[in-house]
Amino acid sequence: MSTFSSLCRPALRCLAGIAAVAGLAAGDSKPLTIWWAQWAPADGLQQLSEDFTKSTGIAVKVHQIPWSSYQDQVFLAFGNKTTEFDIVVGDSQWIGRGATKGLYLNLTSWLPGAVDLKAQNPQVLRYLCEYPGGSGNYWAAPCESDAVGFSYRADWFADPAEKSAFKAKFNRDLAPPATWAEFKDVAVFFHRPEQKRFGCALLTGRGYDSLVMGFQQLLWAWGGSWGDPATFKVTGKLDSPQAAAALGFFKELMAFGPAGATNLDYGKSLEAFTNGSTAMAMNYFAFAPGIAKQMGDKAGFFVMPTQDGRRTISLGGQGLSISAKVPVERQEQAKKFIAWFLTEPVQRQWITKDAGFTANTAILKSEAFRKAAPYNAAFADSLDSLQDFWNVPVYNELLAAAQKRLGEALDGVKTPAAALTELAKEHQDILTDAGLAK
Amino acid sequence: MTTAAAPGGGGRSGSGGWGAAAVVAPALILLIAFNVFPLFYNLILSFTSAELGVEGWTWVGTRNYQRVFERPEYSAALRTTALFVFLAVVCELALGFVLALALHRRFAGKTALLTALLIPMMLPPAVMGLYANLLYDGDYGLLNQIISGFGVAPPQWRTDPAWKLTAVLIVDVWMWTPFMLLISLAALGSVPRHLYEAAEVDRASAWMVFRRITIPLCAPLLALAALLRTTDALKQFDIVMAITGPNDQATQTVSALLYQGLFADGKVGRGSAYACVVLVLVIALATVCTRYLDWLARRQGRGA
Amino acid sequence: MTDHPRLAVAGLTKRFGAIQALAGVDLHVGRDELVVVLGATGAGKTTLLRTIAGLETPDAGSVAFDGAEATSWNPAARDVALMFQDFALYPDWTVRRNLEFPLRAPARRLPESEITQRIAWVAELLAIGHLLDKPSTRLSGGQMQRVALGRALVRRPRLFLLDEPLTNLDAKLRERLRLEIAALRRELHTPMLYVTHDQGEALAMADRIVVLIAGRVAQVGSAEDIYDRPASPEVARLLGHPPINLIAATASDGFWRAGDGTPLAPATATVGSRATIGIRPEHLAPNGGPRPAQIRVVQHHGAYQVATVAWAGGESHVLLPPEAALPIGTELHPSVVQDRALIWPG
Amino acid sequence: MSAARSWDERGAWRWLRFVVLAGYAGIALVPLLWLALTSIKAATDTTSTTARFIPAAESAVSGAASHSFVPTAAGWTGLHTPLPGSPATFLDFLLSSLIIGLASTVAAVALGTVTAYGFSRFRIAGGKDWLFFILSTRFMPPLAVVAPVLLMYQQSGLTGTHLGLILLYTVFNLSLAVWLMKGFIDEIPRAFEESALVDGYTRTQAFFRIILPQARTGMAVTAVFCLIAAWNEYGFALVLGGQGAATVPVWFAGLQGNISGVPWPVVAAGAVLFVTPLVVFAVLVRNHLLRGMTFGTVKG
Repeated sequence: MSTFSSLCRPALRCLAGIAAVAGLAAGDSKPLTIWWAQWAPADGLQQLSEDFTKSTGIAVKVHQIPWSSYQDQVFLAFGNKTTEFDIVVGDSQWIGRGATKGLYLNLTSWLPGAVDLKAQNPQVLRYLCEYPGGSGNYWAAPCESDAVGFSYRADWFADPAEKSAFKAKFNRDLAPPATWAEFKDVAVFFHRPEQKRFGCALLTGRGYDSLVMGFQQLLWAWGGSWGDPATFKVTGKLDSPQAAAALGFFKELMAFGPAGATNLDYGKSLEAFTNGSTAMAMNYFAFAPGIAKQMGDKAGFFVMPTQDGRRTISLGGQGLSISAKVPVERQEQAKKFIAWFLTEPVQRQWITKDAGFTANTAILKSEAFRKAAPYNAAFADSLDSLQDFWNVPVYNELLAAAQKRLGEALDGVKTPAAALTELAKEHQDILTDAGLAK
Repeated sequence: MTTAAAPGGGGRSGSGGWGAAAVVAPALILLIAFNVFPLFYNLILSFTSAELGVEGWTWVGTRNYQRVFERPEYSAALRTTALFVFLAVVCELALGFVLALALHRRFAGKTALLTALLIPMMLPPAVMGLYANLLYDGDYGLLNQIISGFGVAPPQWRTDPAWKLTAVLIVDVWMWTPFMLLISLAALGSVPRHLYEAAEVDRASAWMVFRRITIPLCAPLLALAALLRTTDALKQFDIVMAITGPNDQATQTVSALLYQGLFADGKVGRGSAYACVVLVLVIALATVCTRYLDWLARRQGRGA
Repeated sequence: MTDHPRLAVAGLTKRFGAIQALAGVDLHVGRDELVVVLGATGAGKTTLLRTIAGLETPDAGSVAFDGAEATSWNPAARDVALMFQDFALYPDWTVRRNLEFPLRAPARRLPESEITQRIAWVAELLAIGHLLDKPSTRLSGGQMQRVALGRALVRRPRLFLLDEPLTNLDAKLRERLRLEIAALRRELHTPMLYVTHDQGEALAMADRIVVLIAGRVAQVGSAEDIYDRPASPEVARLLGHPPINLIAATASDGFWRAGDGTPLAPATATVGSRATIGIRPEHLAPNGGPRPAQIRVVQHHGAYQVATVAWAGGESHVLLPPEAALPIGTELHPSVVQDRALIWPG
Repeated sequence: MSAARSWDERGAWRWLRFVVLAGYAGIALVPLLWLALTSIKAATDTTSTTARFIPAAESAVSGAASHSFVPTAAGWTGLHTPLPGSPATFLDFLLSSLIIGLASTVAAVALGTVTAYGFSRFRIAGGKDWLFFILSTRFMPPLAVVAPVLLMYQQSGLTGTHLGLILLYTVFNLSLAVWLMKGFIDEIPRAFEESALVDGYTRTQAFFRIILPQARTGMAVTAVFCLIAAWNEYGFALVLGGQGAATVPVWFAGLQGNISGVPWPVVAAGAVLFVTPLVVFAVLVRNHLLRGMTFGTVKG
C-alpha cells in the first residue's frame, strides 16, 4: 500500500504543478517549511519542532537537500517569485548575499526584542547573524553553531607501546597536540602507510568550501589574513610571508595523510577516520556525534592546535533566515518559530539532539553540557576562537578562487607563495569589481 | 513564394500555403521560443548586472565582456575544453576505427558482441560519472586494484591534478567509442567490394589497400563522426560534475565554469557574456557541421 | 439529358518554378470513350492527370465534370479513380484490404454487403480471386497491375485516370494487358483518360488520341488521323516504327528538293520556300527513284527489314521485304510513294 | 576470392583481431558487470580494499583479504528507503523520470512526425532554410540558453514542474525528431497517400491511415533517441527541476554529497534499474541506431 501511495505522490505533484501554471493555486495549508542540508542536525530540528507544533498548531517540515547542491538549490529557489521555504538555514558566508540582494528578511528591529541576544556567544552572533559584522543589523538567528575541530584515535593514543615509542622518539608524552608543531610530530609518528595507517586527514576538498575551511585556521594562526575587512585591501595581507609559511606547513601535512589526502571533503575526511585508518581527522563538530556513535571509545576529540600561542578556528554552522519572498503571514509564523527555538528551555532540548549545538553561552559553559558528550568540551572551548571567511555578497567567487589556487599549491602546480600571490590579486580584483574595495 | 491554397483544396500535395504552414508552425514556434528567443535574451543579459534571485538589472555596458577577457579562469577553461575535446575525439575515433576494422568481417557472435559494445553509449553520463568514483577511488577502487595487480604504482585519479582530466576523459571515451565504432563500421561497409577485388588482382599489399582504398573512402563518414562528437564533447558537463565538481582547476571546462558562475556565484549577466563568447565558436562549428551534413546527405542521395 | 462531356479541361496551365508543365491545355473526354494522352517524357502528361484528379492546383484554367466546374474541388469530391505508374498498393496489406480501402472511405459509407459484393465482382472480373488474401508485396508485376486496376474498378468512378500503368511490366504482358484494359472499359462503359509515352498502346487502345508536346495539345484525333495526317513534324515523330524520315527541303523546279537536290515531292510553292518533308519508311520504295542510296545498316524485324540508307543528304529508313538479302553497301534508288509525302511548310 | 578474405587467412591478422576485440570488450564490459555485482553486495563489501567478486554463501567468506562476498538484496530494497529529511525515495524520482521522459518523447515524436510530414509533402516558403534552422538548433550548447530559460521559467512558475522539463526536452529533441522522421517519410511513396486522397479520403485521414502505419519504424527509432536524451539529461533537470520535478540523474548526483558516504549498493541497484529499460529499447532498434546519430544521413 505504501508503495502505491509513494508512487502516486509525484504524479499528484505533477498535476499540482500544471494546475499552478494554469493559475489554480492550491489552498494555503502548507506547513512552515525549513530548508537545510542533509545531515543529522536537520533530523534533530525536525524532531524538536514537534513540540512547537504541539503548542502552536503550526506544522513544521524540515526539508533536507544534499550538501553538494544545497547552496545552488537555495539560490535557484530565491530566483522564483516565491520560495518553497519560509526559513532557510543558510551558511554563514551567505549572509552578505542574502542581506544585500533582498533575499533575507531584515530582522534588525525584531530580533533583539524577541530573542535574548546577550545570552548568545558574541562570535557566533557576529558571524551567523549580523551583516556587516558588528553593525547591529540582523538577518538571521543562531541555529547551528559549529567549529572545526579534531577527532583522534583515543585507543592508539592510550596504547602503552605507542606511548613509550613516542616518548622515546620525541621526548614527551603522547597526547592530543596543543600546537601545530606537536600536531605534525604526532602525524609523523602514526603515519605508517605500509600498515594502512595514516597520520592525519585534513579538510582539503575542492568542492564547495572544505579546503578553505581547513586551511584558513592556519592562515590566521600564522599571523596572516584574508584581507582587511574594513578597507577590503587584500594584497599585502593574503600574500604575506606568514600566509605562505602557513600554506607551506599545511602542504607538508599532506604527506601524512591517506591516499588522496590533497582532496578530502567533509565526507571523505570523516570516512578516513571512521574506516579506522587515520590517527587524527579534522572536521566540523557537527559530525562528532556520528563519529562517537560509530567509533565509541576509540574516538576522542581535541581543540584546534595553536601557533605562537594563537588559536584560530574556522566557524561553521548556519543561522535561521526568513525568506523575503514569502507572504507576511508566513514570515510572522517563521518569526514565531525562531523566537520559540531560541528560548532557553528549547535550547536545552536542542543540545540533546545529535549535533544540536547551541550558541547559548550559559548552556555552553555549564558542566552538564561539557560532560554530556565526549566532544562537547572541545566544542565549547572552540567558540571563542572562531573566525569566518569573507561573507560579502561575492563570497562565492572569493571562495571559488581560493579553492582553486590553494588547491594548486597542495597539488604542487604552484609554490605556496606563488599561489597566494595570484590568489591575492584575484581576490582584490573580485572585491574591487564588486565595489567593496576602495 | 507559394500561393495560398484555394479554399476546399485541402488535399493538394504540391501546394504550400496556410494549411502547410499550420502543420510546421508549432514546431518552429517552439524552437524559436526555446532557442532563438533565449539567444537574444542571453545577448541582452550579457550587458546587464543581472543576478540570480535579484530583481532588477542595470546596464553595465561591456564590463562583463572586459572581465571575461581579463580574468584568467575563462581562458583556462577554454584551454581545458579544447584539450579535452581534442583528446576525446582523437582517442574515440582511433579506438572506434580500430575496433571497426576488427569487427568488420563476419564471424559467429558478431551481432551479440556489437550490441554489448554499444551499451555504454546509452547510459546516463551523470550516473556513470558518479559510479566512476567507485572505480577510481585511490583506496578501494577496482581500477587501482587491477593496476596494482600488474605491479605498477597506480595514479590517484581523483586527486592528482595530472590525472583528473584523464579520469574524466576515460569515462567519456568509454561511453562514446561505441559511437565511433558504429560509424566506422558503416564507413567500412560503404567501400565497394569490387575495389578490394581489383586490388587483389593487382597484388596490392594489405597496407597499400588500407591506405589507398579503405582510408580515403571511409574519410567522409569519419569526418562526420568527428564533427558530431566535437560538438557534443564541447557540451561535456555531467561527468566533470560527478568526478571533480564544477570548480576544479584541472577539469574546469566551459560548461563547468558557466555552471559555477551562473548558479553558484549567481552572476547571470557575466555568465551570459561568457556564454556569448563561447557561442561564437560553437556557431562556427555548427555551421561547418550542418553544411557537412547537407553535403553528405546529398552525396548519399546520389546513391553513393 | 444534357450532352456535357464527362470531363472538360480548358486552358489548364501549371508552372513548377522554371518549368512550364502545362501551357493552356484544352481537352475533353466523352461519356463512353477511351482517350489516350500521348507524349514524350516531360511533356506534362502526369501533371495533367494529377491536376484533373485534384492533386495539383492549376495556375490557370478549369476542370469540369459533366458540366460542373470542379477546379477547386478536393480529390475526394471528384469521384475519379487514379491508377499510378507504380501501382501504389499498400505494402503489408492483403489484396482484399487494398481493394476495400477505397470502398471504406468515409465519404462513401457503403454497407458491408455492398463491399463484399463489389470485391467479389472485381475479383471475378480480373480473375484475382485466388490472390485476395495474399499480402500485396508477394505479388508478381502482372498481379499487382491487376490488383491496382481492381482498386480503380471497384469504386465504379465517373472517370478512370491511368498514368502509364503498363510501363513497369515486361513487353509480352504489356501487349496483352492493354487489350484487356480497353475491353474492360468498353464493358463498363466508363470513360477513361489513359496517359502513355508508348505509341503502340496509343494506337492499339485509343478511341481518340491527344498528343501532348511541351505542355501543349499538339493534335487531337483518331489513331488514323494522327498517323496519317500529323499536325507537325513533332507529332509525326511520336508515332510510327521505324520512325518517320524527316527531311528539310526547298522548293525548286516544281519539286521539294532535299539539300543535295533529291526530289521528294511535287511542290506548288514559290521557288525558294522551305518546308519539312515527312516520309514514312513504308512510303519510301526501295527502288525506282532518281538518286542512288547506299545501305549502311540492315535490321531484321521478322515481317520486314529496315535498311538505313545514305540518301537525300542524310540518313533515311527504307522497308525491305523479309527475304531480300542485301549486303551493306548495296545501292538502292529510293522513291517516294505518290502523294504519301507529308509537307509542313516553314 | 577477395583480398579481404585472403587477409583473414593470415593467422597473425586473425589473432590481432581477436586480441583487440577481446581486450576492448573486457575493458568496456567489466564496469557494467561490476555495477551489477555491486548492486547485490553489502555496503562494506563495495569499498573493500580487496575486490570482492565471488558471490558465496556465508560460510565461505573469510577474512578481509577474501574475494568472496555474501549477496544481499539490501541495495535493491534501499531504493525504497526515503532520503533523510525528505519523503522521496528512488521510486519517486523514477516516476518523475518516467512522466517527463515518456511525455516529452511522445510530444517530440508526434510533433516531429507532423512537422516532417509538412516539410516532406508541402512546398513551404523557405522550406530548406527552415529545415537547416531546425538542424542547427541541435548544435546549440545548453549553456547558451540555460540562463535565459531559467529566468523565463522562474517568471512563469515553470521551475520545479514536470511540465517545464517536458516542454524543454520536447524542444531539444525536436531537431532530431524532425530530421529523422523526414528521412523516413520521404521514403514513403507519395502515391500511397495520393491514391487515398483520390479514393475519397481527406488528407488528415490519409495521414492517419496510410502515413502513420508506414512510418511506424521511424517513429520507434525516433522515440528511442528522444527517450535516451530525456532519460539521461542532468544539467537542466538539476537547474530547473527543483524539488518538484527532480529526475533520477539528480537523485544520483545528490548522493555524491552524502555525508555518510555514497551508498554504493543502492547506487548500483538504482543504476541497473534505471538503464535497463533504455538499453532494451535501444537494442530493439539497434539496426537503426546509426541513422539516429547521424541525422539520417547514413541509412542505418
